[in-house]
Amino acid sequence: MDQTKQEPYVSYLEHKGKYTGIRSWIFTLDHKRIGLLYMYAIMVLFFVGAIMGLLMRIELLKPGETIMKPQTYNGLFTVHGIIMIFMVVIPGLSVVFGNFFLPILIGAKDVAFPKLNRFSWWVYIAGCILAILSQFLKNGPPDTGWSFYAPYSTTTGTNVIMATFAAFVLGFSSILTGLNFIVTIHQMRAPGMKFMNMPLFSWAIYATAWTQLLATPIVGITLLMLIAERLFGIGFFNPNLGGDPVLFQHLFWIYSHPAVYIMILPALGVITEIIPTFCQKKIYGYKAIAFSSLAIAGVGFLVWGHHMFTSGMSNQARWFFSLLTFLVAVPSAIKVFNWLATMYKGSIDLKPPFLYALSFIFLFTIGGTTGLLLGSVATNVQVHDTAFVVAHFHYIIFGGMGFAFFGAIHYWLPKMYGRMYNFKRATIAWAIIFVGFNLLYFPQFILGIEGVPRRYFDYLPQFQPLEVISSVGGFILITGLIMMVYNLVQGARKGEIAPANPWHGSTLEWQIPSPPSLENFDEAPVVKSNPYDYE
Amino acid sequence: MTEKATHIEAHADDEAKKLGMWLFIFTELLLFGGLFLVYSVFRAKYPANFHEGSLELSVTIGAINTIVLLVSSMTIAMSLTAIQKNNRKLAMTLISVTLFLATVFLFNKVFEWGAKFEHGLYPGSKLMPMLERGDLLYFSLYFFMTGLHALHIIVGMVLLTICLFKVKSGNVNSKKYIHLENGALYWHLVDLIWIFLFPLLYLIT
Amino acid sequence: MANNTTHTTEYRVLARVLLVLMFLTFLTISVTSYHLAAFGVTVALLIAGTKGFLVLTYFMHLKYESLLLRILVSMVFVLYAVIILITFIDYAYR
Amino acid sequence: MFSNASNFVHGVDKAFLIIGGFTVFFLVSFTAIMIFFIVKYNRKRNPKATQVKDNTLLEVIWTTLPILLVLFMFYIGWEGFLPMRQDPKGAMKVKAIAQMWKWNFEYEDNKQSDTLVLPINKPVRIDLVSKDVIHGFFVPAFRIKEDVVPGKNNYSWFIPGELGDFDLICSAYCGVSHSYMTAVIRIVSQQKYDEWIAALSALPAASSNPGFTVLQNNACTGCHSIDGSPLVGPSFKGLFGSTIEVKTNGVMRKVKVDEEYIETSIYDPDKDIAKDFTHGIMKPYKNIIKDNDIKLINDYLKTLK
Ligand code: HEA
Ligand code: HEA
Ligand code: HEC
Ligand code: CUA
Ligand SMILES: [Cu+2]
Repeated sequence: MDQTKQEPYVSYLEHKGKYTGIRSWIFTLDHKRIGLLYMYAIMVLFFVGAIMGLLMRIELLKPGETIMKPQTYNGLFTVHGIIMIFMVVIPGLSVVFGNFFLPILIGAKDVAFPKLNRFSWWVYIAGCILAILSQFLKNGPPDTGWSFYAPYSTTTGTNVIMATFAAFVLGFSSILTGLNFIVTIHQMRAPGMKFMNMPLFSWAIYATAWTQLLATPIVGITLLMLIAERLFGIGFFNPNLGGDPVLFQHLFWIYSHPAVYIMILPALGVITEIIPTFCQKKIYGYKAIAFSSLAIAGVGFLVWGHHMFTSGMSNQARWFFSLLTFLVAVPSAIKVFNWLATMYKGSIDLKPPFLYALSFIFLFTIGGTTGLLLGSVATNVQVHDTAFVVAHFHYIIFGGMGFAFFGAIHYWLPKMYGRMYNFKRATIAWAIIFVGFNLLYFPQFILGIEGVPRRYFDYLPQFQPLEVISSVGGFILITGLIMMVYNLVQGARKGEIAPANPWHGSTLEWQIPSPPSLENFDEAPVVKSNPYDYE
Repeated sequence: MTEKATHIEAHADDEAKKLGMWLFIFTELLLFGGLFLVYSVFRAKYPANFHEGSLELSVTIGAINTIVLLVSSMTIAMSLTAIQKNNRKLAMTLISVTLFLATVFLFNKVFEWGAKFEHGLYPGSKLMPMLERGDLLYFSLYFFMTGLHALHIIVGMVLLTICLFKVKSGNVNSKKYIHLENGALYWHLVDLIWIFLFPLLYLIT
Repeated sequence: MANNTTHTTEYRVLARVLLVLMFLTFLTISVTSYHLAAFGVTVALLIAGTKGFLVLTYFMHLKYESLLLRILVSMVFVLYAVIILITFIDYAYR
Repeated sequence: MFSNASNFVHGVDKAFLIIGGFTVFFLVSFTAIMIFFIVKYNRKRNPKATQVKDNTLLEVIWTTLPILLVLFMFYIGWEGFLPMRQDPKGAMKVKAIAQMWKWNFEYEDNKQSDTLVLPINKPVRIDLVSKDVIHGFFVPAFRIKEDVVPGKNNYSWFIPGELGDFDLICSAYCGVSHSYMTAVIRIVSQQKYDEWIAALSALPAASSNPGFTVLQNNACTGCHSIDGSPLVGPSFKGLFGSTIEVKTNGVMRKVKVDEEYIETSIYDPDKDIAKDFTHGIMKPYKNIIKDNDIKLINDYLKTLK
């Protein structure tokens, strides 16, 4: 580097490596390209899953058969659930923005194991292909619901083995990603970057990665047992052979409850990045937010039984799980309080990313506090397995993780592509999405309280008005989403050239050019003691 | 970059790889953890059947296999010591001994399973569903757990074989032995799991 | 984590550990052949736990690793124990 | 203000109101705060942010208060729930038998009915039995729900407090006709109940044909009617000896239904798929239904002209 011959700046998008064309992507080791690869895959899958959701809404427009047979409907919600949960939201933010920004935020050149990172992506794609194949093979799509409850899942004639195996493979990819991120955070921080001055998104990813690492193997082995049950009749979950179907539920939720925090923690992290930037103010309660991520991840391991309150667990277990479910809500509440405190006396700029952050808080509060209604045993008995649960998790997954995802794209797109999207169009799209979303899911809370079960192909005529509002909301929502995606794609391809730091952010990613170069930092980054220093 | 910097970087890389291996071991532990959970639930439900079931297994074979694995665990630990002391020959011998012991273990296992198969006792057989429920679950668990463990033995053998070649080619040497260290860690994990499998499956009172 | 000292475990330490492990194996077999019924499981698990501890500390060099790693390893075992315990809150009272 | 349909309505609805009240309170106040901040500290109005120092006391307060609050909510919920698991000793007993997509209620003396008729104001304990997969015993108006898990003795109990018909629905997903697995709970006066139960004959002389028993025991009748009405699968009425269209390996063909065809249809249903139906719905009964039971089924089907 002694010859000071100024070379022209080459971003990671233009960088010429060993391969060219599509192979320069599939065989890339660059964490940023891998992040984008995940994003494209997830976008496509999200679209497929969403169309399935919409088909269900059309079917529910009027009682009785509308456009499909019951079996088709059952296949639809199962595959909708599998795609959305295992392929879209569990990897979701962590593989897209975690991959792209985690190394940059901690001042590293790449993740700890780039080859392993690429391998995770391949495994992920393999899992997706398997899951999609399970749709089209001879026996028809799996029809068990995404929770694969035994003994139904051990007896139905559909492609359950293929689907569970796909979930197993996807879990493997998730484990490897989590492993990679933990090592990255421990070993790759820039000199001077202590744990306590990492940006909070990295903290969120850290907590998420531990959950991925420690919870996923349990569902892995459970799904293997389910497959063995189907192939050899080993009897673990089959009451006729002495097994115990409730044991399956325990094992499934030991993973799948922590999994919901795998989905939401990075989302909370993203919001924690967006809010200080658009208030130009130091984040309030850095430590409280960092530790509440760990607390959510930790306590989140101990509450799985709240999905099984009606399965005939012992009373002691119901007592325990309900109590802990309530306690796990507290760290989430702390985060919300700190966000509000950060806005206090800030200088608030209502740009699209911030609009998504605000609506996130609104929707997350609805989703989260209805979670409390579910966690209370008395009310759970009434609303368990009803549309109320469906509304709860769509609010918290789509309204939470989904809105955080959209916020993150709007926030980081100028860094990722070096271009800017159209603000006005983005704001209109946001408004349509917000309205459509609430129309789609809010009626389902009421339906649930009135006792309309979930996974129901048909319903009684008196519920039709609410179901229709819900379906109409679905169409409004998709209009807004298409507009948003169009705007983003246009922006990324031919938007105005964006400056390196369009929002005056203070974290490390804004101190390098957009888009970043292959090695992220051409000279060692300067680490501030507090990442959110706006003085 | 100066030579020193390269060295530090390579070293940090080794630390990362070791941490990575440990994290992977955590997932393996919890993978088996799920099975142990199932085991404890059914053992609590059918204690008598589990006892009877365990009488069908040969404690002698189990004990031999335990000893074999323990010794192999020591030899692979020693091979790491050897390479740290720059004694390549000894390291290679010790890895080979480990591989040999692993083969003995598998051979025993095949023998043990084979005996069960001959009696028509294997998952999916006609006999299994006719057993008492507790016995059926015991044998299902037995096959599932030891089968998964045997699979890990095989993976471990592949890893150690790779290490053997790396030692031979000098890729693993007294300065840079992280691959062998990780291979050894994996092998100890396999041993660790067996330490629990043995009393739980063979020695039920 | 910049813990650059790597420790070499001497052969004789490893050999001694193996001897203890063998002895413990022998012990658990002989203990369980007396029908201690209720205690059988506890004793077997205690012995297995000791053996596991030895393997972790000496064979897997945990004794010489950073404090962080030791904490992480114990955390995993604690987490697993807690999960089992909680599951049995259900099964023990059914 | 609460309905009186069962003794649990009060506890559950109270929990709903209290926890739901806090929910609404937080939602409204957070939204109000956010709007207030957006207006007050808008960049136009407040171009430069004022940095505020962290305040540990504040953090402690807003950790402790929510903890106390959630403990209170937990208590309310637990209080509303606990009675549901404490069935009184002398309660009248009925067995609810669930099997794929049908409820059956067994009273004392082996009397069966597909409507659950109960006297008002008398505690009743429902023992939940499943013959196949998990179903859910859910009566929205009574605020009760309990899963019907095969191989497990689960129960539910309540004291009905209002006359009339109530819906019983299956809440746990159980296959194709999950959404049609409903039944009626009819609450009547004690006197009417006594009359009704006296008139109920013991087990409707289960069609003496052994083939029919096989069909019933294997829950075939959940999908196949014997009276020609369409259910999930083709009706058995007039099936035997007729010529039907089936799809084999993707090709439509005509077959005459004989013993052999019935046998393959049961052991490998996806081999020949009847017109207008899809594969994968009926599971193969290989190893489940024995050879001589197949014979019994055939003999019975021959009688269904
Ligand atoms: C991203 C995913 C996600 C997240 C983060 C959560 C978060 C929570 N969930 Fe949810 N949940 C799901 C996804 C998620 N859930 C899914 C997918 C299902 C259905 C699975 C299926 O069966 O298919 C489900 C089902 C489910 C059930 C089982 C319902 C049933 O089937 O009977 C329960 C029961 O307790 C529950 C509770 C909670 C609670 C208490 C939280 C808490 O963590 C929420 C914490 C957040 C807040 C509390 C809001 C913010 C705080 C405030 C606004 C301050 C005020 C609050 C206080 C003072 C406490 N959820
Ligand atoms: C991430 C999770 C997620 C998301 C986003 C959605 C989105 C939607 N879901 Fe959901 N759903 C689940 C997870 C999710 N779902 C799960 C887990 C279940 C339970 C399954 C089970 O019971 O087993 C379920 C069940 C479920 C049911 C209940 C079925 C039943 O019980 O009977 C219904 C019914 O209305 C429904 C509808 C919808 C609709 C209309 C949408 C729509 O809102 C979708 C609208 C979204 C779009 C239209 C997006 C368009 C996308 C693009 C244009 C690409 C843009 C991408 C990027 C920019 C990255 N879903
Ligand atoms: C889950 C629902 C379901 C159950 C339970 C079920 N079936 Fe079926 N059955 C079907 C469907 C759907 C078809 C049509 C598709 C096909 O041919 O595979 C069918 C087809 C058949 C046929 C062929 C009829 C024809 O017209 O081709 C026979 C015979 C049959 N079933 C017998 C049985 C018997 C006997 C049992 C019980 C042991 C049983 N079924 C249980 C759903 C079911
Ligand atoms: Cu029976 Cu759903
Ligand atoms: Cu949960």
